[in-house]
Amino acid sequence: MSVTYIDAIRQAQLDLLREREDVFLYGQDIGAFGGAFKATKGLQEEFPERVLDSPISEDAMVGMAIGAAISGMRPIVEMQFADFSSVAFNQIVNQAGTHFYRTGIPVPLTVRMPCGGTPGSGPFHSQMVEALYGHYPGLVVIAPANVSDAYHLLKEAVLLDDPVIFCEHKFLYRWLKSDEIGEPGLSLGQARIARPGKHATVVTYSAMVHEAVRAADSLASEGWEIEVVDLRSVKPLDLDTVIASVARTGRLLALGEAFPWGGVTAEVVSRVVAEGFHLLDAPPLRLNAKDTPIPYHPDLWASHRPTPESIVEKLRELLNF
Amino acid sequence: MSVTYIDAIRQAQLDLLREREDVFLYGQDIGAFGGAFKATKGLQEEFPERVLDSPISEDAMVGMAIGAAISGMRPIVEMQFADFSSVAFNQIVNQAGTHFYRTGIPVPLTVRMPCGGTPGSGPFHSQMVEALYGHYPGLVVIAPANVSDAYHLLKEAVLLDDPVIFCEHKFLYRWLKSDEIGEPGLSLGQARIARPGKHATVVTYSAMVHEAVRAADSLASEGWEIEVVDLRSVKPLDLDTVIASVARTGRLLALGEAFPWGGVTAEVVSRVVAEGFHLLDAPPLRLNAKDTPIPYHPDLWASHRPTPESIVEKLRELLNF
Amino acid sequence: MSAPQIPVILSSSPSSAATIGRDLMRRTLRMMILSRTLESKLASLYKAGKIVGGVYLGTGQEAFSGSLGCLLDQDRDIFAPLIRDQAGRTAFGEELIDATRTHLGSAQGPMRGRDGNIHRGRPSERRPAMISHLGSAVSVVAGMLIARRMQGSLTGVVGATCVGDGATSTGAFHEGLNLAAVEKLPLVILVADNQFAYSTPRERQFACNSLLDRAAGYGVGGIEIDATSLVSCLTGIQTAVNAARSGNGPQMVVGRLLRLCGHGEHDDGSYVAPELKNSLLGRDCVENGKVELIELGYATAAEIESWQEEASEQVQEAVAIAQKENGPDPYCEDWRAVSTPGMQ
Amino acid sequence: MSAPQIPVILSSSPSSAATIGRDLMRRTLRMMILSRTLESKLASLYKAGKIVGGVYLGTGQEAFSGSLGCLLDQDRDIFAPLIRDQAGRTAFGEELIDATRTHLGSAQGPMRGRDGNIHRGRPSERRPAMISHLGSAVSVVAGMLIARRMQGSLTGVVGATCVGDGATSTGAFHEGLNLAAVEKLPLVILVADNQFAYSTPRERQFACNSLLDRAAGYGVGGIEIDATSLVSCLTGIQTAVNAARSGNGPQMVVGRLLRLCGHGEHDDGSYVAPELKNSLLGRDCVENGKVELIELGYATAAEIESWQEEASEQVQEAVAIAQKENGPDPYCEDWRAVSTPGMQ
Ligand SMILES: Cc1ncc(C[n+]2csc(CCOP(=O)(O)OP(=O)(O)O)c2C)c(N)n1
Ligand SMILES: Cc1ncc(C[n+]2csc(CCOP(=O)(O)OP(=O)(O)O)c2C)c(N)n1
Ligand SMILES: [Mg+2]
Ligand SMILES: [Mg+2]
Repeated sequence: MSVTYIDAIRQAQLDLLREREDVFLYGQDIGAFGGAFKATKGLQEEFPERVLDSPISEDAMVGMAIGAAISGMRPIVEMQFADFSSVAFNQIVNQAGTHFYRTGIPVPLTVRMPCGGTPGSGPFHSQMVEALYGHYPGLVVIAPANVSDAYHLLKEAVLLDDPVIFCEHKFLYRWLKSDEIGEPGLSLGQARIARPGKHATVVTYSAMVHEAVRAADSLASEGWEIEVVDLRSVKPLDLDTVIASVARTGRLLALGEAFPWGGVTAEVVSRVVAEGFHLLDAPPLRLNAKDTPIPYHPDLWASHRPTPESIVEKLRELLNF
Repeated sequence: MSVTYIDAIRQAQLDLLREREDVFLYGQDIGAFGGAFKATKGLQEEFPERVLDSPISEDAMVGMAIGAAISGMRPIVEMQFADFSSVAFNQIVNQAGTHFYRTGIPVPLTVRMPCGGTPGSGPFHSQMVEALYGHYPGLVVIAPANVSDAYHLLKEAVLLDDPVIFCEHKFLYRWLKSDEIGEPGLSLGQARIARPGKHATVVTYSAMVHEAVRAADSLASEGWEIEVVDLRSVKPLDLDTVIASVARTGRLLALGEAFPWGGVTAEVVSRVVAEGFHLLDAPPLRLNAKDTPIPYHPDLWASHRPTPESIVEKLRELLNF
Repeated sequence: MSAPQIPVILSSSPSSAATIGRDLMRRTLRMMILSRTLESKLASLYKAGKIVGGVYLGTGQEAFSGSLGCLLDQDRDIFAPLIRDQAGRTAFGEELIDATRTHLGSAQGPMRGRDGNIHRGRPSERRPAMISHLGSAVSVVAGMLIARRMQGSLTGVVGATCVGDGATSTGAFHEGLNLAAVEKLPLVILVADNQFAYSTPRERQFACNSLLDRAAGYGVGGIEIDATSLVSCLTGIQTAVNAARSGNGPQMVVGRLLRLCGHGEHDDGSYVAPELKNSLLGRDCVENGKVELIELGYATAAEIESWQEEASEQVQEAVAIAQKENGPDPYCEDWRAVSTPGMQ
Repeated sequence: MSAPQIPVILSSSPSSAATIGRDLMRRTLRMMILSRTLESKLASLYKAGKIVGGVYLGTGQEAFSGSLGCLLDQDRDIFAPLIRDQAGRTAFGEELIDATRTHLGSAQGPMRGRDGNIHRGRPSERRPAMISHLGSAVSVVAGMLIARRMQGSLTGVVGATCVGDGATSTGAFHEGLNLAAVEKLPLVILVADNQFAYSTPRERQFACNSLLDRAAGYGVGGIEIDATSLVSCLTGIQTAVNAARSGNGPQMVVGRLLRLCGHGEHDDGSYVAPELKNSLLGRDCVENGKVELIELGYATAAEIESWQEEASEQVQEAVAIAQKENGPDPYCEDWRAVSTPGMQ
């Protein structure tokens, strides 16, 4: 039997609903229908009172969940697509993100964000949102790259007393399989060495971890050993693990699938140079998606985001410095 | 006679309304009342048909302006405070920002954003938004630091065929005066050397330009000559001018008033290290606001954002490396 | 200002058919048939794995959408369609090839591979290209009308857009319609109350009896119609379009019907109860429209049959052309999101 | 489901006063006087340059807001005030010192200098701390109620919040109220139709006759009242609170009145036409409330005078305490935006 990334997300929600009475789910079509991606399939049947279909009202969905969260519940809100959280943006950053600082009362809210591109999804069903929410104070931003993290980080997210933006990658939903969910390993806030190496470090997260590993594999035939660091959460950002890796390799490529201006890769590079400048043997580089909306046609899409080929190219630039 | 920063903004709008029939203004209380900051005072009297009060509907205000912009008009939307653009976020990034790429039809829209902190304004009337909008494709993001730029950049913004996020700084509105608006100098997209120097470069924008100059002035007594670069627009970002400055000084401090995760300072540092690594004699540093909502009490507020003192401290760190 | 009157037309009569006229009815039915034919073809291409992206159909909504398209003036009105408006698009003058090209991934489609399928549009021909976020076109159409007012070219112009029952729950819908009402714009908004938003039934979406109850709260005119009947659609929408055109401000038309397909072609819609399908709401407006025309003596079965054949040929041709065309070449993309050089 | 009934109470009679009762009327007037006294003091402190941040008053809205505060149950209900709800806050149990501390910048205020003035709240005492973005508390209150439903403690609880006429144009208001209606929550929403949103008059804000016209569109109960009369406020709001408490879903109360101050104390409100000030809408509810009580024989002028004196003393004391306290010390700030260590 094998478990997919989306299975893990569903299982985490099921286990949370079973283990805790304060957890509930809210989102469009998540009830009997089981959600656009089936992340909540069958859950309403078992918990009719705690799995609720919402109207098409992202602002109110999040506002409602905030109200519930400060009243002793631990809501999980499913955005049908992360892109639609733009409508909930105000409630997320200004209501949830500021609440603890302002009032001293934390908001144990989790917003599940189906992120990232798949071929043919186009500009409004493909966006990454970690740069958006990472910028604002008061939010924890998670982006699991594998099945085990999808499960364990979601459980940690929901048990955390603070608001969490949980960035799931749609491309991984069914494509990524594992034999089992496995035991919890690292905890929230710790990055993971996804692939050890010694000539250069790629720091990335979410689906790009797999593309980076592919790129690393293909360079391995030439004798290059590339280390891949999976951030797991982009806020907090585990700089220690990143710096330790850069200390080993002397070279850094920050890789992400988001738009290229600002965001995770800029934050990683800036922190590394501020604290580990002397460790660097070459200019730290970045590779992101292109600076346009995400194109709908699969051929354009594949060129818009980083690919193993474009990662290899960037890595060569880095290694040849 | 002297002209303030807000006078310049009002004058630019008046001149645009007079010079062009396709310009109109839309926003809350901007008509007879002249706007919360009086940036449109008297304009409705002269142009009753082209200065319209809007309902409290930021999403629809921007959507409306987009519709008008693709129909031959050049709307200027005033957000009462930049912080409320969170409600218009979806229309700005997903409708205005994607339109040219998707359809080939540009959207000559300008959104005026009264940004930044003043004492006592608190978490929801003090935000900077350039990091937010800079991240998204399809938007031009401007942040003038002086009276002349407030005037000329606003005029350039409105005449540009693309959507512009025009970040005005409220702290400068009445505090910043000039003898005259002056002739246009640099054009949109070019950074300016606000203060020449040779020992370190501070790259910044908006109100922080003045704080940086103050910090530089106070270090001058110790013999340090600090160069201050005023970006003027953060997207596009004039890397050439920045790199040329860093080439002269060998040291970089990226300074901003926004939240510290991601944003302009991270983008500046990342680009400089990618393209000018060899120019650097010390690790490039960043200084931003603190990673909490902007506090309301003036004493907390003054510690939340960078001050001449905290800038001096960071510069010492940089200079002593 | 006195509250706008809210008539409800839930059934139609031959007398209302008379006010519509033979030509309009014939043209609308032809557009409905063309749309249905195109969409059936897209559905089979989807099943065959030939489509790029998703397929969202307007099956069962052709009378409602197509009537609007036929009642608008292609030379000056504005039409901002949503996901179930193939019939309205076609009736408002969109060529079939625009649809087949986007769905089949041709670079020659109106969106050049950058955006797809239902998002296609030609803003310069007064057909905005929708973004996915529901409700957000309402204010855009309002802005297109305000521009015309300022330019002195609003007289006689109507701007129309469509939403579903679910989209009425969005803040964007509310803000946009309210703004249009304040500006008393000639906006016609069709609300296709098709009983579901994706899988979500009406009672999880709103608590009023009829979405028409919302019109008064915006101070706009309104009408509710049986959208499974072509006569009722044309009559009701004509009333609304005329009211808007003659300066009475925004008009809302709530059409009661049932989505006769899945939310998208990936969805079998198994959550729709058989009783609902078998109810009057589940009546197929295309089949019913044929009966309506025949009963009124406006067309013969043979004529309708010939329209059907013509439609099939047109669709075949549009598919064939698009299928031969290449997709976009990523190496030729300039990856520019703003029009002005140097501004990115 | 049948459409909710929408009564309109625009005038009040002694008979409705009888159903309210002497004690409630007396308590409410006292709260109104206390609120007015506090706010007048804040206004003079503002003019004297002693206030940190802006000052937004509820002058003229004390009957409306205070009635709600008095009708709610302080031990279990929820009250999410907005910018003109000093009376409601006080009536719902907020101590004066909370207001003076925030306005005077004391670190001992409920927001510890991190947020100010009207944004203050104590969520753990069921008084959420508003953010500035209008309309966004509606859904939050809905969520607080849904939590209680899931926890089995909703019975008999009401959640109340207030908005102005301008805030009804926000998408947040619309989405929040619609959600509450779908969930049939015991939500009471007061709409203070005070003729202006900042400087913007009603006709630039909405096109319906009365904002009460919106209630039916949400499927919620509604009532419109003359909010310059205390009897009318208590009667109308009591009806709504009772309806919500007994399971009839959300209730909207539209109060017609005039803001008797500037938008904030920085604004002289010179855009308000004298005719409006002199109209019935411009009647001062506090002065009128005194007359109402006296006419009903519920209080004597001397008693009211003594309440006024008591209020002045209480306010003086709360100001004096806060004025002696220090502001927050930035060097002691931990600058933490999340509660869990290591998560920033
Ligand atoms: C703001 C927003 N949230 C969610 C979605 C995802 N979504 C697309 S269509 C749809 C259902 C729409 O229902 P309705 O408005 O009734 O239109 P119908 O599909 O029935 O024609 C949803 C939830 C969206 N497009 N926009
Ligand atoms: C979303 C949003 N946009 C703009 C503002 C700025 N603003 C604060 S109060 C106000 C007017 C509110 O008017 P109304 O709702 O009628 O309440 P009133 O002040 O009359 O009590 C405005 C525009 C805001 N707070 N939130
Ligand atoms: Mg529907
Ligand atoms: Mg008002």
